[in-house]
Amino acid sequence: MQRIGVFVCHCGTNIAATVDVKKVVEMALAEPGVVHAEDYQYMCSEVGQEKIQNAIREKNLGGVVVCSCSPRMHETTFRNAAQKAGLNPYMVEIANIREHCSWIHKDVKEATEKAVILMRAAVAKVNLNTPLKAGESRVTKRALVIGGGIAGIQTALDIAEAGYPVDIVEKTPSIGGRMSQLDKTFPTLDCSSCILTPKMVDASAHPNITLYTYSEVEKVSGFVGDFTVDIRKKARSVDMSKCTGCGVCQEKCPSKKIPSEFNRGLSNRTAIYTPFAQAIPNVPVIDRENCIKFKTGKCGVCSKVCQAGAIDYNQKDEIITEKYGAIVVATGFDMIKLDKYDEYAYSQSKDVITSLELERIMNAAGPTSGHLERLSDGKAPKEIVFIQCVGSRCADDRGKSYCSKICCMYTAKHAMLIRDKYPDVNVTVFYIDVRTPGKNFDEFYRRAVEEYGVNYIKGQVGKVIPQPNGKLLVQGADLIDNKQILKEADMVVLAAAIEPNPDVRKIATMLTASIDTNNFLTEAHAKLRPVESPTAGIFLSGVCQGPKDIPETVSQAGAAAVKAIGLLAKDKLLTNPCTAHSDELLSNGCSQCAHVCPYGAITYEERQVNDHGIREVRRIAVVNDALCQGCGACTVTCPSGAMDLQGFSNRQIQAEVDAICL
Amino acid sequence: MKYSYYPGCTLKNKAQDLDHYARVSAQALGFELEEISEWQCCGGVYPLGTDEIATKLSSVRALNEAKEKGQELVTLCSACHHVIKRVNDDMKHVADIRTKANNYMQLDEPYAGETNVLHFLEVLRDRVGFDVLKEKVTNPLTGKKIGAYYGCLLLRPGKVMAFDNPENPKIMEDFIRAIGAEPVIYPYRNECCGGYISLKDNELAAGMCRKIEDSAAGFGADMLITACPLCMYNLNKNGNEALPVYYFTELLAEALGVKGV
Amino acid sequence: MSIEAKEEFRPKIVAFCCNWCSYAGADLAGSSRLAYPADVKIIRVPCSCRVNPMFILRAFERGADGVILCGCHPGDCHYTSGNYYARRRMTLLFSMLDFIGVENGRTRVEWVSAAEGVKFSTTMREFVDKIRSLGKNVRLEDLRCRN
Amino acid sequence: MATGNKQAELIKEISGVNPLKCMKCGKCSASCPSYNEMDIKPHQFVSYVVNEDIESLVNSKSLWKCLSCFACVERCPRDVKPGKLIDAARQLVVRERGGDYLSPNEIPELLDPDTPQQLLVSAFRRYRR
Repeated sequence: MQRIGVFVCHCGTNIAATVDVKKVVEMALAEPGVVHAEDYQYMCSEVGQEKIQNAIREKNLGGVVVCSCSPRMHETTFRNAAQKAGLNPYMVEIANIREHCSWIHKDVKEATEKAVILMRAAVAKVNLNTPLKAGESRVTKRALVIGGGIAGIQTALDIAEAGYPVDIVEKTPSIGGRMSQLDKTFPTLDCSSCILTPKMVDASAHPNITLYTYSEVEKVSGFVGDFTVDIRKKARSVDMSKCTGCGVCQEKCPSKKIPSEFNRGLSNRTAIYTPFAQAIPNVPVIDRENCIKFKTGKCGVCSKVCQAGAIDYNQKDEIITEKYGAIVVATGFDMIKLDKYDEYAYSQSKDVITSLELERIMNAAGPTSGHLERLSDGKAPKEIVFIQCVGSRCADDRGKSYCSKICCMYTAKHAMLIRDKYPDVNVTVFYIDVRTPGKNFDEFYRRAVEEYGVNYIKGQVGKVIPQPNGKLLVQGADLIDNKQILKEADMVVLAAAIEPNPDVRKIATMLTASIDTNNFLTEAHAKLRPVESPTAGIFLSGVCQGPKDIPETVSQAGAAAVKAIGLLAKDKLLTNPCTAHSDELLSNGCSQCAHVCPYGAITYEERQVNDHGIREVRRIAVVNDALCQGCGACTVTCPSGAMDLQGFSNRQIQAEVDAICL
Repeated sequence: MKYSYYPGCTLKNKAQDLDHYARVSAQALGFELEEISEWQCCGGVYPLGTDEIATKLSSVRALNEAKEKGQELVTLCSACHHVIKRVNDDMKHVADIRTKANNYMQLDEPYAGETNVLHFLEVLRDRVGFDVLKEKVTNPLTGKKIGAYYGCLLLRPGKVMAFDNPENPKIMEDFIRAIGAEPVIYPYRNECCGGYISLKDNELAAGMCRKIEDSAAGFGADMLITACPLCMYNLNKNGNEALPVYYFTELLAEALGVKGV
Repeated sequence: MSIEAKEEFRPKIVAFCCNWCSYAGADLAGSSRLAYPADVKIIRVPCSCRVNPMFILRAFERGADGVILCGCHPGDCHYTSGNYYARRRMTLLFSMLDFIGVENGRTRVEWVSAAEGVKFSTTMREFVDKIRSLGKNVRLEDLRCRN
Repeated sequence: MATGNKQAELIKEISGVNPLKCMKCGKCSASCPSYNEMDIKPHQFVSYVVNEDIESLVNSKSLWKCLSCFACVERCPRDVKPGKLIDAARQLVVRERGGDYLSPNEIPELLDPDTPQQLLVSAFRRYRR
């Protein structure tokens, strides 16, 4: 029997308001083995930790139970404190009486009863704890960044600057991401390309950065500090070492009618193409699905005109296998499809466009060379209506439940830019709420209203009605004037919701990183660990974690880089000592455990054992501590009960069950 | 192929054309509409209240008879289709309504939404196929520019009716193409004509009809088609006389060359 | 308090939650103050596949009225495949338990992600309601374990 | 009639609508074809129920102007269904008082030779108990 100390935290009033902490202390003292119990306002504070340490020393405690918040919050804090007082850190258990008790129950009697039971379960468990020692594993000093948008570029640059090699894997032929499609950026109206392109160049020129464009992550194995990743480098059909980026192949390519992804389908590209003029690398790819040579075997024009002889129709996909210590996900976002919002006539009229399409139209390198014009007839619009929250903040299954966060600001930007460049164009914005929390954001929006005369109407639009004369009749509500408005417009711009890149689910599965129902990656803690995934060694950068604008994305990209650098800076990592172990006397070498082990951590060896005086050589299972991640699959599958998991042993869990059921 | 058929009150009286042309067209297309015995009026509007049971029973009776015959239930009138389809959805998904209705009905086997309810247009699209219909057309209505008027009852609520995209439907347009004419797409085709209000508030109904017809005519329609006797009545009474309104079954019969039958 | 309230059946319910998804989901339910009955007591395990059928039998033997196992959604297991093992094992175990009289309603497997605080709370409320409607479990309880 | 609170509860029960889901975007009012005829507008149905001012709601002429065309229900991003709320308010009136809005005596003069049966049937169901 251990000498156990129980420490009950008030957490201010978070626990103490609902749980009678004195009662928990009193009940703890009645538990067998408990030689010390006390309560304190904040156990996690310096003073609280000292109380634990003093008790360990003075009462010679062999086990500690802290009744407090979730172990996911402060288990490490209390374990470190115990270690400083000379107790093995794995002799500490947490009874979660905050998240699982005081915060969800109102009745003091009921909550106190439950807290006592949770305390008893932890005491029962700690009685069976054994001191554990963490092993060590090495750290591969190289990082992988998945996604080459502004988030990925910034993270990679920061890691590279700190002196570590970093690879960017980008699915499309060029890095740059969504930001490269934007014309201007809020709230300062900088030209997006002007601030992004230098960063793209920096990334490609940095000696520590390797770019894998037109590439995808195919397989991930391993764990924090030691991931092994297969990257599929898709066949570009152009030799990157020979191509000079002269662009002749693109001029001469006869297959010219392919909708340009970069221009959101508003213009066409050729089958051999670079997505945009400032693409990095400035080496085209052949889109094999649309290339005449690949479809029919005839053509080959690009090869004929290429002075450098860079065209290679026989190029194959290449798999690159590389080891990494840390992985940063920066997969970004796309706009939702608008096929469920036909009341806005997006599919019925060419003059109803999304905001991202407007970015391309406003951009000098875009499909209209920067002239604001209707896509149906090329005429200059005189009346433009913006509709906010299209597909955001929805409780139905048509849209997204969240606020997309960036639309209020970019709509104010669009409205302002249009009024600035074309003062004779009237701009109306239908809004539900204008959300502008951010430095200089509300001031920006107010300028749109006060200086540029943008007409903001509080109310949503019910229907956009194309008229026989080519105009669009916008039927909306004005909730301030309590009127239904019919407004004739030449162009309607929809602020469509954003959603995480659909590929992220596949990537999250490979990384075993948590993902929520909206396909945003989950952070380890919503407030305190916002750029880390709960899976160690995986970090989050940009919109893959939640909607955010460019300044926020860049901040988060830097934060993710710092977390990755912090990991790479270590030579060794302490491994989780809660690993499986097989009892050599019970193991019968049947291989069942090896079959279920996802890490290949179990091998077999012929070993001489002494079974109650009988010496014989047996085939027994052996767990490699460095590979075992402690899931426990083997412990349940083992028919002879030889496998057990340290820290979560059969006896420990049964003791908890017993304590709860009594 | 035999379907159970629920004609409804109006098709036996003021809208006999809608019914008659459907029957002769069905024959020409090789399927049969077998009228439900002793059907009762659906009530014309779907009772929205969650506590309304008695008003839903006539639909349940028709649905159950189709179930017992092992047939799908076909409707023509938009209102009947709307009511029966929604009651069927309640019987399938709302336990409270299902229990109460079955308690009242005392059937040998409780009814739980097993019957598949099809609008005649859905039969043409999903069972016959517009491609097959097109082949059977002997008298294509070439050159006619027709605006489909859906109204509100067939399309909404979209999830329950599951008839077509409620904001941008195409089933009637595809039908128009199949009979050889040219569909005219106009934005008011899924807006309400105000039929219900036409009894007491002609002014309001007339305003809505004008919007619909002006829009259709503006986009070049020579005529409208509908599946709803009430829309037909309202558009004729309160709308623009220059734009005639037909039941879609009449044009179907004409295209199939069985109009005179 | 009235006498009836005192006699109200308070079931004993054990919830095994995997550390990565469901335990975090329960934490989120807590920090979002999404109440569920105090009858539920959570045991943290590294993965749903760590839950040995013996633990569940033990719980019923000791007088539990219901046992629920929560893990990551299929495909999202932190250990890649642990929840699939758990699912298979529990399917067998639950049908065996049903056979010996521990009704299927007393056992449940549910996938709750770290972001699904709402789901955790509603699942627990539903489960407690179900157990309350089933009443006390007497089938497997070892009377020697009674105090 | 019962108090505002009880009536509000009744409306919520009959309609099956939770008015608290409303985010006040006004898309219902933006979609309503009868908007201009209504004294209380579709988006206000929701707030009248939330504020338990059922007295005004049941005396509103909007009850008889709503066409139950479901445009507001189809387009509501919050799944609130204002059309069901107003129908429940109408139910309160016809169940309590019966036939206020349509009496059989006025039928003959409203008829014309083409009036479809469907119109009479539905008018009776909507306007009378």
